Amino acid sequence: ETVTVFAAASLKTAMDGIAPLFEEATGHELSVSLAGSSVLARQIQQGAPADVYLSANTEWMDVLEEDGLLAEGSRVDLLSNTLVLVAPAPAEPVEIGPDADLAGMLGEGRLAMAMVASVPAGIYGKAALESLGLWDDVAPQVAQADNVRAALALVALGEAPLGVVYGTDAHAEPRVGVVGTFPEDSHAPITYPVARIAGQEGAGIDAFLQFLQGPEAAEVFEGQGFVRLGG
Amino acid sequence: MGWLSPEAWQAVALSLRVALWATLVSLPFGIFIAFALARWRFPGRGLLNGLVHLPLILPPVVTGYLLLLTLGTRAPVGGFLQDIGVVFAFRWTGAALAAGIMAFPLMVRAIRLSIEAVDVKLEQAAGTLGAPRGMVFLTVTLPLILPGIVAGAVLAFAKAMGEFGATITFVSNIPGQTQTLPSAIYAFLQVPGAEGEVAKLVLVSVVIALAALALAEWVGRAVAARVAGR
Amino acid sequence: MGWLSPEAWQAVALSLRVALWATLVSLPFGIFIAFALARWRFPGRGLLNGLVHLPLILPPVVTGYLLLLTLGTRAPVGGFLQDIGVVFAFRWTGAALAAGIMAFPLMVRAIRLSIEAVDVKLEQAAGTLGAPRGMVFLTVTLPLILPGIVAGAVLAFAKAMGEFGATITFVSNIPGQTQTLPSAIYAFLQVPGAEGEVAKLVLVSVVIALAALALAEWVGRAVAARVAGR
Amino acid sequence: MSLEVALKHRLGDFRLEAEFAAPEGVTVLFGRSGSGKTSVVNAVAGLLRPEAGRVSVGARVLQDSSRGLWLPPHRRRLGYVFQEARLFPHLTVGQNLRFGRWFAPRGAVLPDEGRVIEMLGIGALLKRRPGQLSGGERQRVAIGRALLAGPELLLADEPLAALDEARKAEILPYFERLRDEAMVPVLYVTHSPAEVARLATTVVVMEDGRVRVAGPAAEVMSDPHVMPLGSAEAGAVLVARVVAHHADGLSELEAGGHALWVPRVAAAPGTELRLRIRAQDVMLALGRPEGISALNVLPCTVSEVRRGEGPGAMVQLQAPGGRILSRITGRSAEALGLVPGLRVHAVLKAVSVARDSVGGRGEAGHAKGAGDAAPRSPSGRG
Amino acid sequence: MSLEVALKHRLGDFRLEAEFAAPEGVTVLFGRSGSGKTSVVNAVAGLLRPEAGRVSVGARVLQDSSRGLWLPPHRRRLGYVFQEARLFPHLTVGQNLRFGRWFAPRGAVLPDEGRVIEMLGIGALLKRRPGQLSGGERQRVAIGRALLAGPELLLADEPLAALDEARKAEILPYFERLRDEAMVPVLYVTHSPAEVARLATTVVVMEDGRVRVAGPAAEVMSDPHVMPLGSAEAGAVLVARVVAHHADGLSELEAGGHALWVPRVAAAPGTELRLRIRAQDVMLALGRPEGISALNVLPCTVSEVRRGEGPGAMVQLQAPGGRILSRITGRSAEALGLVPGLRVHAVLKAVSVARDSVGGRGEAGHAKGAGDAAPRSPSGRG
Ligand SMILES: Nc1ncnc2c1ncn2[C@@H]1O[C@H](COP(=O)(O)OP(=O)(O)OP(=O)(O)O)[C@@H](O)[C@H]1O
Ligand SMILES: Nc1ncnc2c1ncn2[C@@H]1O[C@H](COP(=O)(O)OP(=O)(O)OP(=O)(O)O)[C@@H](O)[C@H]1O
Ligand code: MOO
Ligand SMILES: [Mg+2]
Ligand SMILES: [Mg+2]
Repeated sequence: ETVTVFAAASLKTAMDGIAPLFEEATGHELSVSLAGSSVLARQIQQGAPADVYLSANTEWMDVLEEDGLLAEGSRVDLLSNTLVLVAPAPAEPVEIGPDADLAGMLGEGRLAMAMVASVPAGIYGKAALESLGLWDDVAPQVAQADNVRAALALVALGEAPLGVVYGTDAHAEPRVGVVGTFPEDSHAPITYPVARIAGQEGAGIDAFLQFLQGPEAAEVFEGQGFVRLGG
Repeated sequence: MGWLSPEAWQAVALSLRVALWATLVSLPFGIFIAFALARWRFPGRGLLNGLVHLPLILPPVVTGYLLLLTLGTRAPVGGFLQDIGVVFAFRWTGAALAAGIMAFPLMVRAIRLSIEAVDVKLEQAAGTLGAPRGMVFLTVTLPLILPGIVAGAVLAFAKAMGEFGATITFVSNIPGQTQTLPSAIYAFLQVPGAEGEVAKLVLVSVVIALAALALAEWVGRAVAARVAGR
Repeated sequence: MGWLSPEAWQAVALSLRVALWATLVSLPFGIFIAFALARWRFPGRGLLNGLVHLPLILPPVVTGYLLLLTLGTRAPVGGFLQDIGVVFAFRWTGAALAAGIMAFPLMVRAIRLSIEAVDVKLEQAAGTLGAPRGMVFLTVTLPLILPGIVAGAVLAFAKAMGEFGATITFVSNIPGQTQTLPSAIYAFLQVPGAEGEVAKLVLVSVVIALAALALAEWVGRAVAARVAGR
Repeated sequence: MSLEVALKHRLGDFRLEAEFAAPEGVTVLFGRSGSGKTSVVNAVAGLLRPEAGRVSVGARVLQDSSRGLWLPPHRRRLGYVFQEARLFPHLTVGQNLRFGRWFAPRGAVLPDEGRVIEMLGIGALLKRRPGQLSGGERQRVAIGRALLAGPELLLADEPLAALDEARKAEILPYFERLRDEAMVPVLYVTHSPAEVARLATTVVVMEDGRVRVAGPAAEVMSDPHVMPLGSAEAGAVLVARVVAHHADGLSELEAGGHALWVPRVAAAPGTELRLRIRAQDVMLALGRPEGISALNVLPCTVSEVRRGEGPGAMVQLQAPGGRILSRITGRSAEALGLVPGLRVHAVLKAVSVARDSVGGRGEAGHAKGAGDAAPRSPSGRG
Repeated sequence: MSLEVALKHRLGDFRLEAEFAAPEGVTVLFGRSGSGKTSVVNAVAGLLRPEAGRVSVGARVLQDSSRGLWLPPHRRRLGYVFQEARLFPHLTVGQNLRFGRWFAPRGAVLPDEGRVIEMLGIGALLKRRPGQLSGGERQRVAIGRALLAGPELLLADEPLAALDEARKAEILPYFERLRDEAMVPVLYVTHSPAEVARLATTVVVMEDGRVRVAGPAAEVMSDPHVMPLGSAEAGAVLVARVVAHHADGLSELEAGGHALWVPRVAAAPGTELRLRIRAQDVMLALGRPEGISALNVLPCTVSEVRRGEGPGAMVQLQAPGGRILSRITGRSAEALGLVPGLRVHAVLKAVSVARDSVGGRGEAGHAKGAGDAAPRSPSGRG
């Protein structure tokens, strides 16, 4: 049996790690379609053959839930992530708080973020900066990328002296260093929910949902810098 | 084979299939519409022209969404098509459709330019020799616009090989089914430090497209030389 | 004005500026390269042809990334340009550059097709009348390929209006500076329930592009009629 | 099959308003550059759709605006030799030649390919493309293409203009045979009076989009009011009958009871021919001249003497077999005392009966001719 | 300025290997379709780059492959009337006409625009585009475009082929004036013997890519070995001097002490002219004929009698003022007992001195002429 998973593109590395483990452990096959969470959600709305949806934010999962497209009771908050400030490596750590002189650190440079109004990493980032009272200082200098990996790339290439990305991204990119982690309470919790799509049934799907919450998957996720929730 | 993962080879094969089909299937339509736009005056001509160009104007993602909204399995048209056994959504056929639509304006433009350059007097001469309209088209117009058709086809093929936004939005990114080379590249771009993989895939895609381009140049030159009588 | 947010209007204005500049500035280069590809045989011709088509073949994000790698402020070329006062990164000029590069293959193809359709015998006739090469080009070739130039320009303009992937990767999305219409549309697409906003922006972009298209049709027809002597 | 044409059309400032009817045979459109000849041919071909008009060939009505009838070109069974060759650049010469055959209706009478190719001297070119031909070669292929389509109506717009005299002499007989044997009606545009004289059954003289004169070739060509218009070669057409062929290469003809000698013509004794006599080639003598090289001396009566403004005079003569013209100087006309009614001798040198003026029709354009009358001895003039 | 051409080139199976030198004046390329005329002209224009060759005009070497010298077309100061008009479709007729002027070097002698336009009768077309012209109109504009560029070397490839006789008669004198007054060397392709006779200083006869004969016009045209080749109009050129103009519209000329009468020529008394006498227009008589309409009777001596295979004979005569040819029947030659040395009378009708055979050069192609000798009375033949 093949299980088709629609997963947020930022989970590519993790899914690549999990797939062979899952297949070996259960004998089922895994097919992972990676794209933006919003794209995937809309596709599910249009009848995409997804068995499982793994979103990078709660909003689109909520939308599907309201549409009744999720199998009842299957939704689980699977992972959590941190939000960090990165600079080209080696980075000098700084305490991220209301007193941080972000503007000074930027100088003429840009602050790389994902789109602050639409892409989750950007939304969280903007909220965090606002809650720390730093947003207005840096707003004119924010360069918004279409996804968080692109923001990361800007920093990795040295085009931007600073960037706001997920902890997992910073973890995986050797060319950047973490300047500091945003306080957990400066933004809404960063949650990756997973759910089964209504009407899709099978042993493989159940096995996969279970496997995701199991220890082998946890090892992969944590190796990436994710925080396991619930399970 | 070890050089690329099996999944990547799958994406290469799929992309080739998608681009070839997209090009070949859209070609007759492209020729017909180019001809209509170049030669006929009819109500709705401007509209048709706009429609053809739409995929160029809109961000690809929007085109993808529009396709999803009309041809998705839950959409009226898509549902109807599904009932008669034609499914695009989340199939490689859908990828071909998206690529074909994205490439369509390029193809139509090239062919239309060629048609506009054809000397109507030659078609008239064929008419006086007894050739009915359709035969005039087949025996005179078509051979004369061959360079434009080749150019249009190669543009379309290249675009179809590179098309990403509309495709991933319409048919998603399912390995072996809808994951084309650009989608695979996109996925790898999500992985920090996977530049090596990205470069490999880009190289494959460039090599394929350049080969197509060289072939087209060669065909185009042969055709042009024939017509110029060299 | 209340119909769209001020930010959206900014994006509209910026997109127009970007597309116009991208088209106008790339036009001379497009004409030159189309001419070179159509008429000259030189070593590296195939390479040049491939290079021109590259943006069509590659996923736009890759093109954007390559631009970043070569023309970013930290990149050698970009750094040099910055020293002499030319900055693309995070500027609207960079957006125009990205759009121009993405549109370049379309423009070159259209113009090249026109050049290939020009009867060399007319250029020869101009030569016998004393016109040196450059003047032959200006007085004979250029007017005869005007339809192709118009077609190439409108394709380029439309593509530049719709280009998104390369632009946002290269210059990201800074409202008022690099946020083009497609970036704005993309942003709204990420948000559930913003379909209304998306539709409005799409409408604006379609209207602009169709206007450009209609203008081009009109110019193209006038030019063609002049040449056909109707 | 008769050809009837009535057209009204406007092209920019130019108004075409042409109307003529011609009996079967070759109808020549004659007239100055820009007078509307090509426009008429295009209308007959269906390439120019006139604002109003009617065209019919025999019983076949090709178009009639009053009845809203209009046959598209491909249903008119045409062969059209365009003023500019219009060959298909992407096809070889051979394919160009055969193009019309692909679309000829079953049962159409198609001329022999090899014979046409040989006549046109294009056998060596069949594999080439039009871009690799000389101007005259292109024109010959265009003629071949039209002929080989097996048309029921042949349109030819200055088909021989780009060819040398020798080549013309090889092709003209083919048009004659078409006229006489295949009975294909031909609409032919030319600026050459020699071609008019040789081919025309009917001549239509165009001027400024209108028909100035139309009528049987002999009449139009011997009308002194028409000819100064376009040509230095006014002339008349005499009808003669072949009597015998002699061993020294001459043929003996008879016109109105008088003998005429011309270089051998390829027509059987008894055949009626028309001979073209250019006004310029007719000398007048009061008495019958002796000891001269001219073999043909005809007794005539002066019927009209027209003095021009210049030094010339045109004398119309009643000769045995028809009316002829003689162009002499006014001075001679006075010296000889030419007045209507005077009996004179018209001196025509045998060789001045121009070779290409020997046509194959008995009574110009009105009776059915018999066979190819063109003399085929290429060095017959040496 | 003399024109020297030596070319070797291969086009497919066709080998061009042409070499000739011509003195100043008009050099006519004459030869059958496909013999290589256009190729030679293209090479002189620099449009065909021959594998080997040399072209020079006077002291100006345009190309010389042995020295690796090759001037591009735009530096050759040409006017080229192409076989197919090649007008610029995007420019109006007026702009086409002025095209060459935009690039003429400062100080170039440019002909008067109005005069050329009037001569060509294209004044009404200036605002149109080439697509709106008739075939002959296009050709006339092409001629105008080449002339108005003020070229130092004029190339004309069958420039008058598409035109009616009257229009030709209006344009030919312009080429003559170019030859005689402006001293522009002209390389001219034509199939028309009348144009050869009128314009040619030198005739180059091409055959299969080679030069068969090249030489002064009078010699080549009166060479009975050359002329059967291309033309029914063999003929000779006589040199004559204008004596007086008479009130009845005739001009009196003198050749070798004998009077000749022709329709008024526009040349001052004393001017030397060349007269074209077609072999066909010369009748022979043993005694001096009386009471005939021909004004011109010249005493001659038979120098050669050539019988062809056919019924004709060509008689070469020593006439006052030069050598002329007479074409008669073999039967007449026998009847008159023509043998070399016999004294006969050549009868030429005044009007048979063809109007367009009156050229402006004294000794054909070798002395400097004087003025426009073309008679301009349009109805002078009536
Ligand atoms: N590209 C080519 N390839 C092969 N043969 C060619 C090519 N171009 C011309 N020819 C041949 O070269 C010969 C000379 O051509 P050219 O045009 O010089 O003839 P021409 O004397 O001007 O004839 P015309 O009187 O018909 O115009 C012709 O036999 C023609 O078939
Ligand atoms: N599109 C047009 N617009 C305006 N006038 C035109 C157009 N086409 C042709 N004419 C005019 O119509 C007239 C007739 O043209 P047509 O081609 O019938 O002449 P023609 O008798 O064939 O002349 P030629 O002997 O020069 O070929 C010409 O005076 C020409 O200028
Ligand atoms: O035109 Mo795009 O930006 O191919 O996806
Ligand atoms: Mg015409
Ligand atoms: Mg030629």
